[in-house]
Amino acid sequence: MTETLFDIVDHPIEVEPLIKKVERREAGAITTFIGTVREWTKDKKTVYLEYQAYVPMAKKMLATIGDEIQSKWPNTVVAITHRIGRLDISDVAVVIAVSSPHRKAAYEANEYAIERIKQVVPIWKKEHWEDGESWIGDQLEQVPYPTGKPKIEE
Amino acid sequence: MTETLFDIVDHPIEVEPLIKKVERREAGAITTFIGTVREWTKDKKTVYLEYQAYVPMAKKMLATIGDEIQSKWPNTVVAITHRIGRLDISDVAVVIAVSSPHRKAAYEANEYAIERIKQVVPIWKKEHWEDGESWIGDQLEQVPYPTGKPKIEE
Amino acid sequence: MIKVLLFAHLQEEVGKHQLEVDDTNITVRNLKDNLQSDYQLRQMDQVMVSVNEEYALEDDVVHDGDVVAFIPPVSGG
Amino acid sequence: MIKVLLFAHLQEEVGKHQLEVDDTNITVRNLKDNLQSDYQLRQMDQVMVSVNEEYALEDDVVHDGDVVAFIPPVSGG
Repeated sequence: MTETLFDIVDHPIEVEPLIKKVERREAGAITTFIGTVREWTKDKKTVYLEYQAYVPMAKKMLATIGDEIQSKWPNTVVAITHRIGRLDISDVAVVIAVSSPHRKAAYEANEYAIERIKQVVPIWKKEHWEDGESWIGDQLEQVPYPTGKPKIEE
Repeated sequence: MTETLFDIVDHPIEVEPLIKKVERREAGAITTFIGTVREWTKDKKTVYLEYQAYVPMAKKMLATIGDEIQSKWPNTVVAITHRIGRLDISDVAVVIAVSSPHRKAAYEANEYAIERIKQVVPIWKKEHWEDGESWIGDQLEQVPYPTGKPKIEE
Repeated sequence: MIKVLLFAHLQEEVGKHQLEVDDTNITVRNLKDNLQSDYQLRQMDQVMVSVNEEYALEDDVVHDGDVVAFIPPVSGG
Repeated sequence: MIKVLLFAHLQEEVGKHQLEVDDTNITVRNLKDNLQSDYQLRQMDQVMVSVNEEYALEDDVVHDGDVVAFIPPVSGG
């Protein structure tokens, strides 16, 4: 494969190239998810975000999510690119593209991908508000991993 | 509104302009659905497709679907463009873009839109195979409308 | 006069994409029946009808100047 | 020697993004405990550990030359 389906980049992400990566004659449906920087979270106003990643492991984990999807939804193709560094409001943080012969799998696999990214991919977000800043750990609000590591499907 | 959110066109559809139509500072998630012409349906090989629409009514019905989505998933923005005319394999027939503060609504509203398009929007597809051609009526395989018209939510 | 629009296989079976009908104050049902018998069309049960770009019921009455469309099962997307 | 990578708030609390540890054949749990006491870190229960870019268990043993990363709850997407 000359192009990588799973990438971490430090520049703006374009959606069309990801669509191209998953396009094929068997596909009848392509779904994309575009995660953008939202200005307001409840009553807190975000000024900008900073994303950090453990890049080589993050790429591996994205590919692992791709493998999980392949086994759950056969005959799908997935591409994911996540951006790191400073992002302003409305900037694109992540794009997920899934192609499939039929639409149901394209929706389901896409949603699965974003849920898994938020669980297992070593990427961190620092929120910068007008009156402060903080690293965000989504999982602090969730069930801790009983085994000390997230469940990775083989 | 200077740009139209619901359109029927007879030229190739680009995805990025639809994303731009729904982008906004409140959005944290944008989903797109891209319906492409699939080569194989079961064991039948499609050579090309021809789409026909009752254009003014089709635009109205797309806008009606937009209204339905607004009432089911408040604070979403939806844009839909459907192409008509001759389409070859892998050509894009329809693009649906939905933005929302949170991802769940963006996925759900998007899937709702394509299901509704297949039920109520006056657009028809003629399949051209190597050995013949036929207008396709998806709904022939579905439950007929007991009231003689599809259910339109007010 | 009522303008009648035809699409997809109906257009091909009738050989026209548009008809003009002199009847007025006719129900959707009767208009459909007339079209079916005039052109010996296959079963029309699944064909919906719109009047002035809105889906109509079988009992709705069509008036002079209305635009009626016969809408076979749709297959967009 | 073990190379230890730090991210997010851990990087800021420790003041470095990378450490070198002389211990070898040490469990992930012990490595975590040492880091916590050496740098007086807040609770580490939620912090995961990877060894050579794979998530590791608390009882896994880290060897000379391994690359360990302390992974606070992730928040990508």
